[in-house]
Amino acid sequence: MGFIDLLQSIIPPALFFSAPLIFTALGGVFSERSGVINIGLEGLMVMGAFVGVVFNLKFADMFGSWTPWISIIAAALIGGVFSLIHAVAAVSFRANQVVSGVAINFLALGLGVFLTKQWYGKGQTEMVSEQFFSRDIPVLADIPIIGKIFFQDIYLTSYLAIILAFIVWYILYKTSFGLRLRSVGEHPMAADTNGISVYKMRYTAVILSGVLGGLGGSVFALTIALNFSHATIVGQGFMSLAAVIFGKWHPLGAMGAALFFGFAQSLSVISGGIPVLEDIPQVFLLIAPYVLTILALAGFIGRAEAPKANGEPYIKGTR
Amino acid sequence: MNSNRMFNILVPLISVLIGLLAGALLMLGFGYNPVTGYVALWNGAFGDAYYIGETVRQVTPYILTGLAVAFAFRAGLLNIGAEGQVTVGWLAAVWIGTTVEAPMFIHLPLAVIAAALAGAFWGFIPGILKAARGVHEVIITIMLNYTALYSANAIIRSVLSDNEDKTPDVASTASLASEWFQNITYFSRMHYGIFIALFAVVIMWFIIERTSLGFELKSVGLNEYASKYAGMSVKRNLVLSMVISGGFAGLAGAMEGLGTFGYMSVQSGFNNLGFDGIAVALLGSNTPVGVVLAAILFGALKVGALNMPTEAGVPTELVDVIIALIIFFVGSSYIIRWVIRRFKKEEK
Amino acid sequence: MDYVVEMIDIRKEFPGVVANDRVTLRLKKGEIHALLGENGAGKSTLMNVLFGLYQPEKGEIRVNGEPVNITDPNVANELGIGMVHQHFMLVEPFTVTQNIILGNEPTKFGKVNLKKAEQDVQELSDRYGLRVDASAKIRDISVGMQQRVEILKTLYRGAEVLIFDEPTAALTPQEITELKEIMNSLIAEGKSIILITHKLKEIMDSADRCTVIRKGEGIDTVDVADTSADALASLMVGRNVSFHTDKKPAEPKETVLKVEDLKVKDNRKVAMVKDLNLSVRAGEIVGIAGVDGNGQSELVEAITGLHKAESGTVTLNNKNITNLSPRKVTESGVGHIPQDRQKYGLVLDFTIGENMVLQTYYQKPYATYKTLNYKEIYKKASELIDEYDVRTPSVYTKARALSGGNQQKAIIAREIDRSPDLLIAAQPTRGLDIGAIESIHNRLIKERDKGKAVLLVSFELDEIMDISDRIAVMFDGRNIAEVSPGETDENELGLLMAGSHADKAGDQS
Amino acid sequence: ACGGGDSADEDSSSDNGDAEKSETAKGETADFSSGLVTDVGGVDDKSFNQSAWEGLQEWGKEHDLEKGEGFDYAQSNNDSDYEPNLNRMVREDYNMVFGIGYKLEDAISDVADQYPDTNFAIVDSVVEGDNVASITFADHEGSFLAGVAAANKTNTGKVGFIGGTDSDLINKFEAGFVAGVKTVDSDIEVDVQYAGAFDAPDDGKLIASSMYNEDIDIIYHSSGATGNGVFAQAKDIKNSDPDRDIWVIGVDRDQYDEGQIGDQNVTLTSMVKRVDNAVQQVSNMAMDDDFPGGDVLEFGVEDNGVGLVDTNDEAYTDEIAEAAADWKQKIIDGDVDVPQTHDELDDYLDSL
Ligand SMILES: Nc1ncnc2c1ncn2[C@@H]1O[C@H](COP(=O)(O)OP(=O)(O)OP(=O)(O)O)[C@@H](O)[C@H]1O
Ligand SMILES: Nc1ncnc2c1ncn2[C@@H]1O[C@H](COP(=O)(O)OP(=O)(O)OP(=O)(O)O)[C@@H](O)[C@H]1O
Ligand SMILES: [Mg+2]
Ligand SMILES: [Mg+2]
Repeated sequence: MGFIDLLQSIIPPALFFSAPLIFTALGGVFSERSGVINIGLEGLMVMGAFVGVVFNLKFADMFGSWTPWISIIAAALIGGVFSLIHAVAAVSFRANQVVSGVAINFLALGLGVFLTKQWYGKGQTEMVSEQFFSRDIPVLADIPIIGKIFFQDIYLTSYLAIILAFIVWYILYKTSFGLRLRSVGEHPMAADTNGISVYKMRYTAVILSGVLGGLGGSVFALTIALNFSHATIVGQGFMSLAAVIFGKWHPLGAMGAALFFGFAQSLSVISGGIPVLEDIPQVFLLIAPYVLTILALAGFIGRAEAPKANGEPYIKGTR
Repeated sequence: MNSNRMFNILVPLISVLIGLLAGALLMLGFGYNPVTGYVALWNGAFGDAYYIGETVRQVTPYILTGLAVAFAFRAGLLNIGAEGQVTVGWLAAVWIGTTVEAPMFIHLPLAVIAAALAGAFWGFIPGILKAARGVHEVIITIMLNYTALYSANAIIRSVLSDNEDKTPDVASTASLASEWFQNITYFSRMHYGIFIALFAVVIMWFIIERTSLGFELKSVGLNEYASKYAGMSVKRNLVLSMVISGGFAGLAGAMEGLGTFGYMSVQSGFNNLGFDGIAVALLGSNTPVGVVLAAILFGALKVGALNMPTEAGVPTELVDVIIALIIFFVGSSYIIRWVIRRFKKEEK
Repeated sequence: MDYVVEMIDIRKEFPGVVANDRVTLRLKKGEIHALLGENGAGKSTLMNVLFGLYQPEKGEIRVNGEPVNITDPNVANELGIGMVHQHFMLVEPFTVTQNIILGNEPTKFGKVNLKKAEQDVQELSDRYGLRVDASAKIRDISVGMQQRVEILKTLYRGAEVLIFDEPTAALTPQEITELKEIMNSLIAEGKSIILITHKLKEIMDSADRCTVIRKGEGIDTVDVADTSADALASLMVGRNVSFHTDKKPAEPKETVLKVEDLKVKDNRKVAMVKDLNLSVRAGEIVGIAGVDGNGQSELVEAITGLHKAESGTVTLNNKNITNLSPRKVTESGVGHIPQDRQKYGLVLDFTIGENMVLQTYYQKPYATYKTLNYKEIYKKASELIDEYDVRTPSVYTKARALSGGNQQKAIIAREIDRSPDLLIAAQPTRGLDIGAIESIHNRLIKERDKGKAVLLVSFELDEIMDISDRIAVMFDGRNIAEVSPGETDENELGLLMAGSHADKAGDQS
Repeated sequence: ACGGGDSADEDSSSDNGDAEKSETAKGETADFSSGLVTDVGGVDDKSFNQSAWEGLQEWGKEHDLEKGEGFDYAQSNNDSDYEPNLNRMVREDYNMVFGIGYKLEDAISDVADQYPDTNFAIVDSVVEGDNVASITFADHEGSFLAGVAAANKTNTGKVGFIGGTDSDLINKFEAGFVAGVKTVDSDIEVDVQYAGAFDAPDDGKLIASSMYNEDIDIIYHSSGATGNGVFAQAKDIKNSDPDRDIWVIGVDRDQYDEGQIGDQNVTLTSMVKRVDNAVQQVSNMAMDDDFPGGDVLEFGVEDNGVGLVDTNDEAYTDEIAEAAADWKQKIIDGDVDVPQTHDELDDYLDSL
């Protein structure tokens, strides 16, 4: 297989694999930048997948081909509402954020499957009829080489994810909202004395993580799994968390990491045709994202430093 | 100080109550009778000797993962990695159990120790990374959970079996299964592992409360700077606490591999013993006795839940929701304390 | 009267503590108004009430005669009240400008207009002679400059009233002088200042009036011109106090600690201690004077084994203890009262009893075969508490629940009780009130008189001058001079500490 | 609660006329009950658990029983739930208990030992014991027919196989399929990949994407929920290029619904395993005191235990159906001995 061919067969799948991770990881960036650890990304994705699929099944007749888009918006909204639980625990109840995140994961899966059984009488839903479809991007698709790699048979959601990463970067680093959000994650008391409401910022950030996690989960469900069951989201949320850290809590870094994971995954599938990779047992490619994240954290691949106040509840008026 | 002890008991109790209450509301909301539901749960957990046996079987690994999380917690570390440590412990136990031939008094201890060592090693990695490079253990352990899961699956398929989904059964010389227990509990899978678990409880209590090692571990957990100043080796203690914690979790793996199942099969996802262990530890206020009580609660919930669909038509997932809520409220103990204080003030 | 700010009969409670009660403070326009009180008297609390961080239970606040309700710092800002906090409120990875504009960002179409902001900040800085680099990151600038950033933060928000909470605690003498000038220029611009400080001298030097609070209650407001430092001190503690510690002349004997050509690098591999030589003899107190950051902490940490020395030797009683572990150093006979008592000195969530055996828990009789004997531990703790007058409800009380002064007493009890040949006391009185300081100084002198070697590190010149028998001046990682307290004065020491004429003696121990 | 099978119902009607027996059945069934324990897939896994449950429901209908009284299921959420669930069934006095899926092998074996008076059956595996019937399916034979269909359908001369895990059980599907394809035309290339899991739709989609990219036009999957990703990818391609001929062959049950996209359908056919028939049949045998304890019942193409469906008759043309029927007959007649393992496949291919 030629190199260009290889890219053509690896990149588009890598993109659709990565898109849900990018959305969710961006949510993680918001939350952790504001100082709230979010182990619950997995649960937020589960919620997103559940809502996306249920909404899709319910309203497919009404919205036709717009259904997947409206479904992911619904999933994003419900994801935002669901993440309020984590926000209340982490911000107002001063819970241990890791523990609260674990609870979110349990709760999302429990509720999702419970409701599925209630509403559909069984542990998994039907397949949706209105999924996302890939398409060629007009004009760009015709560019030689590049067109085929990047612009043919591409999901718009993949592009949405990438564009969103830039938007999040802009928000975090160029707007006053971003400056405030980051200050809250670094030194909440300083932000407080500057008249910034730490609680409001953190609530906003956690809700945004819910919105984006909901997006991620629903995009996964509506491009890849097409239905919801207990096994729809298995680890994608944790992989997104890995992307947040591997990307050093930077939106573009997180996007890069998510793309990299997608690339690795895609490569592991296609590796059969590539001489060097052929002989690598698949398990190594499977564990690569996790091992790489460990190495990154251990400082073997550039040092990753978390926002300073990450994980610490802010208690107004402590000395 | 006295009020502290009271909180340590009240907070978990209230969390459990809220969890059960929420479960009842959920059942009501979806048209089930909560009383029927909970009676089914109770019967499924303690209805007769069989169910009690099964509950004990489930409680056994919960005690150990609970101890694992609690032990690390006491040293200031959050071991989210019990999950992975269970997996490698299970694998190691089964590995020894299926490949070694030896008389029982060697084989069984060897397999159990191998599990503990494997778990300990899996705890050692985040421990050493934390000690040497200051990396947060939570993330490392999460990543290691997946690494353990996929690696174990690969090893089961390609090393311990010939491309099968599960390993062969462990030799009877390495089995914890107990005919006696099975006979008195109508063939539940209750096994001798419960003694190992209870022994581990005593060990943890002794280490934490009565030894100079425990003193150091707690000290390091509470203030590593002061501990260093006082001449303790912070790094050694961090690593040690993760190693011991991992060892406990590894033992939980042995319970599954040598007791409950007698083999290990390819897992598509987490078995949740480790994650549930977080709940057990928290609910048990990270004390050995608390862990036992909490393990009994969660074991009963999990086993009893299986009876809910048949006896009351309630999906088992309801119990998952209840457990999630219990974790949530134990984690949010601040608010419960606050409310209790309010009440007390009102009274006065 | 043209008061800019009036706080009348303020009461503020925390769970179990009345931090302020019936406190009244009136600030005139254009004055520097000092706020004086012992530790925990409620100064910071009062100012946090004014700044809107806390809501008072009772009392009234007026700004320019108008009653106001300061619900949060934003309201305070709008009323022209700015605060420079005791602990800096700066976001380390941000630039100076980002810190200053945070919460008040100039935006253009939602985008922060950083360029304009930087210009504004630079202009403001130039106008008040604050000399900050608007685009530098906080983590890269000195403590003094960080404080000026804090000041700029308030000015940027148009503060007319500035609150300084213990601004000099972390500054060098030179920086303190600069701060005084800055305050004067602020007054010249028509601003008013509330200054919190424990240092009576500073009040006498720069304040116009002074309000004293004691145990949360407002005591009095006096004109500084009409009073003396002694009078202020008495007001503050509620009894007469003497400043100077009485002590007999030292009778130094054999050398206990000998430090030779010691080199220490900090965590970032910057050399902090450079070829340092120093010795301490039995029966003397050697004070190390110097501005913070000249290698004192690294020196102490290297001696005590907390930090690795690059080269050189540390000898204790003729035994080489260089780079031994902290445990070995302790066992060799070194006691250490650490600079940061809550961080290093205590495990706050351990009981007092457990803290009392923090270094000895593994030894007999506290442990046999690695098994603890709590009866012995608490017996010992009870003895120490009685002997050193540590005020705690019981030995089973968590260290956290003790007041700062009593925490320090507990540490001192523990360290002295081991009867170490060398006692290192780093900033033993930092942040403590006069009463506590007095008792600690007496303890140190008592140890000396018992024939122990004492090494005292302090940034407070008064303290150094008061109790040292010999003073070593540290500058840039070196022991640049050794003087006797009787033969020097603060002026000379100040100059030495600033690195000027390093020719004087030193290094010949 | 469960709405029951939609499409599968229609197919299952032929063998067992439900109407005729129900009248007579009433009296004799009063004290006979039959239950099943699912594996972690659950009774709605659109696969053999579901099929088994449908069979049991059908059996219940046949004898006028109600769920919970006469027949029921217990769902396992976890590998550790198998034994308690089986035990529960026994202790609730079910006379006949099925364990659905090879994962229950050990559990059935243990529990059957403990309760010699209850009849057990294991699906998809073999357990020894006088009170255990082993129900197996000749997956390789069915897969062989799927291979025949694929070989007849392909335009590109390339087809693919996606397996869940690389295990003996799935190798059986692979061997049969490859043999079927190659038997028809040995020039057709078969790309075989394993996703490594039965619940990884993302990997399924990735593999399918790469296969379809390489001009493979038919993929036979035997990978549970991982196959969802295969369908997702096929439908996606179909959506952007409705004229492209792209197919999936489903597994275990009729996956026609999964293939629906607009008014087209990418499901060529499905290799169905009639677990429902087997469950129904064995239940009846047990009820009639004719329990095949200790036997291994292999349901092959002969008794329609496995086979292809023709739901998508537009794509699954008469010629293909005829070819499949021919080969089916040859298998029945013993003219071909369909390979079940990699080794057997190698030998088989050599012999072509
Ligand atoms: N957030 C709080 N919660 C509870 N108690 C508090 C809090 N802040 C201050 N206190 C208590 O209020 C009292 C006054 O504290 P405050 O910080 O105002 O003292 P201060 O005069 O500034 O002391 P220092 O000179 O040590 O800075 C102390 O007893 C302190 O323990
Ligand atoms: N976290 C806490 N928990 C319980 N009590 C506390 C806590 N913090 C402070 N206190 C109590 O509040 C009182 C004031 O504490 P603070 O440290 O301000 O004392 P202080 O007046 O500065 O005394 P000192 O002069 O000895 O430092 C103490 O009696 C202490 O017991
Ligand atoms: Mg103060
Ligand atoms: Mg104090």
